[in-house]
Parts: sequence; structure tokens; C-alpha cells
Amino acid sequence: MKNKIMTAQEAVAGIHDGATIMVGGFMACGTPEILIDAIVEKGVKHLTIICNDAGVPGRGVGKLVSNGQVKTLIASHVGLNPEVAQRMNTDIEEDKLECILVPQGTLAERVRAGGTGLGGFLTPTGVGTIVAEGKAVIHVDGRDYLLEKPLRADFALIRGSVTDKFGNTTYNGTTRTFNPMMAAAADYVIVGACEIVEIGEIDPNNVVTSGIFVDAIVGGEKPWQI
Amino acid sequence: MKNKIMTAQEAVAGIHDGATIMVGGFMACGTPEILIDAIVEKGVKHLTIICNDAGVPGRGVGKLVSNGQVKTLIASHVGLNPEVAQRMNTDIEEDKLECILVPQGTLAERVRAGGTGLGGFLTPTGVGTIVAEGKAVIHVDGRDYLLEKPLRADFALIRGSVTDKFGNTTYNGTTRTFNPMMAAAADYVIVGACEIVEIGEIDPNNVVTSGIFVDAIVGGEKPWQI
Amino acid sequence: MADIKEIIAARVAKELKDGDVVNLGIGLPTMVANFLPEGVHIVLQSENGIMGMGPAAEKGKEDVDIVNAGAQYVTVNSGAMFFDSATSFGIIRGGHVDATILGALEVDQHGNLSNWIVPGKMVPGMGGAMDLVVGAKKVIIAMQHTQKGAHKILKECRLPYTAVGVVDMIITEMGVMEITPEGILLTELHPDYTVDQIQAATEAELIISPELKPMVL
Amino acid sequence: MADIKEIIAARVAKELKDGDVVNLGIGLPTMVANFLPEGVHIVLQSENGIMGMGPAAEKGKEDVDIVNAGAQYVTVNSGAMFFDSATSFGIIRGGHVDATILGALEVDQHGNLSNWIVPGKMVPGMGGAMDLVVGAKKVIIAMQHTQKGAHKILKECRLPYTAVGVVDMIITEMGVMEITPEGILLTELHPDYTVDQIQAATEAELIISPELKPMVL
Repeated sequence: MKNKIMTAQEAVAGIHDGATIMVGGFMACGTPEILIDAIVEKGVKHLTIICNDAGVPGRGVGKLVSNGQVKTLIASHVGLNPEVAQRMNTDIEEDKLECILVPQGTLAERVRAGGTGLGGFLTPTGVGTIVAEGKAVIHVDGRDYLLEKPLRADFALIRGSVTDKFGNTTYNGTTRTFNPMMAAAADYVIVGACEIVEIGEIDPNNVVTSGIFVDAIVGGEKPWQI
Repeated sequence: MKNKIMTAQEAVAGIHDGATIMVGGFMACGTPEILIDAIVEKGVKHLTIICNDAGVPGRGVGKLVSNGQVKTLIASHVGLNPEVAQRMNTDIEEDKLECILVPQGTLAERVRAGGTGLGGFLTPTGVGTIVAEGKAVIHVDGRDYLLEKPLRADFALIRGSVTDKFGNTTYNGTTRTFNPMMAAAADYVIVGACEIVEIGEIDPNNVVTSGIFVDAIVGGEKPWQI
Repeated sequence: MADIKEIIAARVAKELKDGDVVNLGIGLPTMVANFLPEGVHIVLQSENGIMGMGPAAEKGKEDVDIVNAGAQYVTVNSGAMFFDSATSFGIIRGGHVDATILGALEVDQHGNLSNWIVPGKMVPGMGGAMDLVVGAKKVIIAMQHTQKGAHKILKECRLPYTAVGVVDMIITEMGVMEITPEGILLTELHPDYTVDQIQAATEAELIISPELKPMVL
Repeated sequence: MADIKEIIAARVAKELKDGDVVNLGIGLPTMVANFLPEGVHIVLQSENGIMGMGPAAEKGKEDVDIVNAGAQYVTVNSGAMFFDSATSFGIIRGGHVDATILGALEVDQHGNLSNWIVPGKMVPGMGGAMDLVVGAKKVIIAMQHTQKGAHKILKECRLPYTAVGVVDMIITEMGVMEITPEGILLTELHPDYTVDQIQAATEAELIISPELKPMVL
């Protein structure tokens, strides 16, 4: 079996300027900081980031925003990171951030659709609002729905609580968030793991993310703190 | 808290002639036999059954077919229960069974859509086949998809391996199948449980089906056998 | 007079039934959990992945892997479950949440709600609000009646909508209102206010219930 | 000559790479697992909810909660995972299965496949086949070349389709064929047969590869 365990630097080596990256977590709880740090260190630019939110300054995706590496952010909420608004409104072209807001449930479902081969789905969320702009409205059995399309990415950064050497992963508490859907929706998937165990140590009934999705495993992920 | 634990007879008391019932399991592995038996005993007729398959004669949904209680069967595979073909082709009106075949992945996703408030989804499965008849074909980003609609039911029969008194449920091995999606997609949900435990005994990280979906819990479900 | 937020939270709490699955927004709505009547136990859903959320974690006893949707350390009750965001919003959009309680920037007589954006000024994002108000069986707006005197309960929302035609009930420090096909029905009035005062604080024309009662506190 | 099914299964096995995620249909395809080359370990997906399926369970050592898609008791390998049917077909439709190997009633030069229904005669249902052939990265048809002499590899399928344009490769006891935009390319021929014999057993016109080789066994 291929060895998937590597350093954070090795794991992010393929990430290039302009890449699209999904980042798990919710307000950085469930975000693999060790991988974010490696991308900050690498300094790649013009990234499109798909994440529930913008973290906070100094945490999660917030670090990439502060470092000017994010060109486009697709998220459901950015209110707790004031830097996002600043960069959305800046006149300095190279600092400019485009932010595409997506309802949280729609965002989760779009990522799921991307990973599961669906061409889209019909949701009642956003009907009659500016979220509906430019989208097909489809009437099914007496109700209007928006047709929402799948999201995929070049890379996904996943935070695992316990990961075996094949990549099978579990998530403790509220660290699960977007991680399981993102693990299926990107071409190259990196798990930042709090704990790495031998294959077979996780009960097959309790695995949440299959190792078949995982390309790289990086140990040493730290506990979350706000 | 409301007591949800009851006998199989009490749990199926509300099931009426003509009801639509989802039944979990795959070739009866993951089907709650104790609940099927109670419905056979009750003798309600003209049921619409949504299940992966028709079980086998004497097991799972096969018992309901044999007993002439099923008017319509929505399933992905019925080949291992020869009684289905017999009843599809019978001239005896009251024995007649209508069978609607749905690709297995589409069936699972339609039930999921029913439980999660989606108006439908776009799948590449079935495009260009007789499964596409009467369905909208929607072109998204260079590929054709079928628009498939959600499925819901009046009742769902779920087989739990371990269920706590609130209804939180886990499934061992391959008994999981359609059970988690069906538990969310029916108005009244009954769990036939192999083991009932106190609330708090299942690790919150390992619960698969939340007790909020569960209306009735019946103990004494037996091990599966073909 | 008690704290305005406490009045509102206490009144909202009376709308909840034993066993209800409830999602409470950040801020005032979160206080509702402190005012539940004796014998009423609700199941709190937190959209970041908890069914059966408990109170805030005690200082020094936090589990760093367990936070609420406001990123604060919380506990979970016995019988809780953790899940991913697709599952969480499947529960929400699927109609399995009995009530969602949240604030508003504006709400109008058609049940339209605007609570997520002030174009050019405040663009925090809708988070889970659009899904919650569309999916929950009952949408209760819990808020102060006016924004420093400016109307928030309008004939027509002026800010971009969170969703259209979704609000069931508005509870403020002045009274309790239900959205009906005919308009906003005032069913309870806080004893500190008159009908004229609450109407003056409301842009939409209130329909006064023939059974108007003092606000249940 | 070895058993026909064993020839086919052995040749199919050579298409699989170490680490591939593979779904094997009931019957002949299941035998492929017995012929994997040294050092090639594949991860078997079973659509009823297993990633990392192992061999059949020994008599007396069955776990009654673990069966394959043919409802036979099986084991799971170390590092396996169980999941529900929506997750299972999410994996399949999402392109995470490297190869699916299954039989056919008919397959044609356009890569169309018919393997689930003979109207009026046999209506077992498509099970997971429609999803598997649409979703898997590589679709390999493993079957006897003819049905008691009747053609199965056709110009155009006559039976209702399982899916259109999905087949990548056909492996029979007579040879190995790839579906190309130009038609069916014969790349390997079993030494027991001539090109004329395999063409006679095939309705579609075969394109003979300039690099035609003896079938790798």
C-alpha cells in the first residue's frame, strides 16, 4: 500500500497559484491549522477558497485572508472576520477579495453534490431572494425551488480527529462540519490529523470518511481554540 | 420525555389500508422482521411498499408480498423473489402487484431528498434508458441529467442494532442500507431494535440516526438469516 | 420593568412544547433556553452539528472540540448526536426542526424577513438563516420592537430578503403578533404599552385581535 | 483449456492496479478477486454498504450482520468501512470507484450496455447496475462471448439499455476488446481462436489492432 503519511510541506507541494481549495471547519473549529500554516508559508496566491466562513483573523482561513492569498472566497458567513469586508472594499487591486455568499445548507449540499456525481439539486432555500439571481427556478409538485449546482475543488484540507494510515477518519464533536463532504469533492485530499493510528484500529461502523478519498495524511494537528 | 417503547402491535396500530411504507434493508438484511410480522398479523391491504428489493419468500418484504398485502412495490431489484413476477402477471385482480423499478442509487437519493426537503436532484443515472421516460432531462455544464423527485412515506420501518430510549440508533455492518434515509422521510417512524439501551450509552459521535426522527421503538428484533 | 431582552425571551419560551426540536439564533434567542416552563424540555439543534446541545461549558471544563454556532464552548446533553453540515441542514430543510427563533432587521406584513445584509454597509453573509426560516415548522422573530425608534415591522421589507412569506410570529417587548393572510394580528399587548403606542412603533397596520390579552409573562 | 470463466476472470484481474477501488458483480466477476497478480491489492466496494470487503465468511464463523450484495456472508478486511446506501451510491456515482466489472446480456459497438431486463420474460430490476456503469471510471464487461452461439456483442443493442456509451472494455474467453470512437478494437486474441472465429461470434465488425497480441493469461 502506498504510504500517505508526509509532512505538511510535502502535502501542500502541489498547490499552485490560482488553485481552488476546500477547507473544512466552522469558525475554524474543524479546520486543519497545520495545513493552513503550510500554505501561508508556501505563499501561493490568487486562491479560490471554499469554506463555511472566513474564520477569524489569525485562525483558519483568516490567516490566508490576512496574508493576501485569497482572490475569491465562497462562504456562507464572513461577519466575524472584519478583514474580509476591508479587502472586499479596498482600492488596492492586488489585495482585492471577491466574496460569493451561499446559504450554509446550500453550500454543504453543493459540496456533497460535487462529491457524489449529482448535476445539481432543487432547494427551497433562497427562492425570492437575491440568492436566486441567475438561477433556474423549477416548479415541482406545487412549490418553487432553485436549481443549485455542484461544487468541486482541486484540493481539500480536512481535519481528522483520528485517522488511520489508509486515511479512514473520524471527527470528534463539532469538528465534523464540512469535512466529510469536502473529502469526496476534491481531486487531492489532505488530512491534518490530531492522531494517526494503525489500520484496523477504527471500528468499521464508526469510520466517517473512507481512506479511499485521502491522498495525504499529516500528523500533529493541534486542538482548536478561538 | 415521551415513552416511545411499545409492542410491535402497538407500534403498527396506526398503519391503515392503502398506507405507503418504507422498509429498510437489502435482501432483508437490515429489515425489521418483527415489524413486518406485526403488519402481516394486522392484515392491512393495498400497501405501497418502498424498499430496495422484495426480499425473498418468507423474509422481509417477501412476507407482505406472499400475504397479498402489497399493491405497489417501489424497488430496485425483485429478481430474487419469484413471487413478484408471478403477481405482476396474474389475472386475479386482488393479487395483482404493480412494481416500479428505480435504480438503486436513485432510490436511495430520492428517499434522502424526501427527508431533507429537497425538491429533487439531477442524476446521470438512467439517461438514455427507459428509466428516463416521462422525466425532465436537464443539461448542466455539458452533461445530461435526469431530474428525479423526492420520495416520502406515511410510515418507515427501521431496523436498529442498538437504539437508546430516545431513539438514537446505530447499525452494525451491512444492516445500515436504506435505514438512515428512510428514518427521516416518513411521518411515523418505527424502529425494530436488536438491543435497547439507556439514553447516553451511545457515544454522540457514533449515533447514525437521531432519536428526533423516531416515534416508536420495539425491542426483540432477531438476527438476520437468509 | 424587567430587562427588555428577558421579557422577550421569557415570552418566546412559552411557545415551546415539551420535546420540541429548536434552533436558537445567536444573542437574544439563545436566552430563551433559560426561561423554559417547568416540565418543558426541548432538544436544541445547533447548525454546526449538534442535536441535544446543552448549556455553555464551565470555565476550565471546556471540550475544545465542542462549540456552538457562535463558536463558544458548549456542552451536550445525554442522548446527543454530532453530525456533518449536510446532515444538519438536511434536518433543518427537511422540516424536522419544530421552531427556529431569530432576530430581524426588518419583517413585514406578508411574513417576509430581512435579517442578513445591509447593502454597502454590512455584508456578514446569511450563514444558516435562509435555510432555517425556510425549513423550520415555525419561525418566531424575537427582537426589540424598533431600532432606536426606527420601524422594523413594515408594510414591505426594504432590505434584501432572507426569505419570503416564512415568518409565523413576532415577539417583542411590546407584544405578540401573528402573521395571517390578512396581515399582522396583535394577540397580546405588554401592560406597559397601549394599542396606540404599539401601532405608532409599527409601520404595518396592526389587526387587533378581538381576544387581545395582556402579554403572558 | 482451463475453465472458461477462469480464463475470463484471470484476464480481467490483469486490468486492476494496486490500490484500485473495485466493484465486482455477482457470479463470474466475483471470481476476479481470486486471480489478482502478486502485489496487487484492491479495495472491494460492495454497494450494500462496504468499503474493504474481504472473502466469503468461513462456515460457522459468519457475522450475520455482514453480507455482500448477493446476500452471502462475507468478511471485511482491516481498514474497512460500513455505510448507508446513499453514501454507497454517492461513492459510485461520484467517480470514486476505479473499475466496475459486470456481465451483459448485450453490448454494442457504441459502448451501450443492456443487462437488466428482457421485456416480458425477465424483469429482475436494475439494482445498482445503472449507477455503477455510469459512475465508475472504467467499465469492464466480463462474459462468455456468445449466449450458446447467439451473438451478444452487437452493432446495436436490441434489449432496453442499462446505460448508453459507458462500456470501456469487453473481456471474453475469445479475446480482449476496447470500445473506441471508431468501434470495437480487438487487442488480444485467445490462442485457441482465430480472428475469423471471433468475428463470426461477433455481430459488430471488429477492428483488428495492428498490435494484436495473444490474450495475456
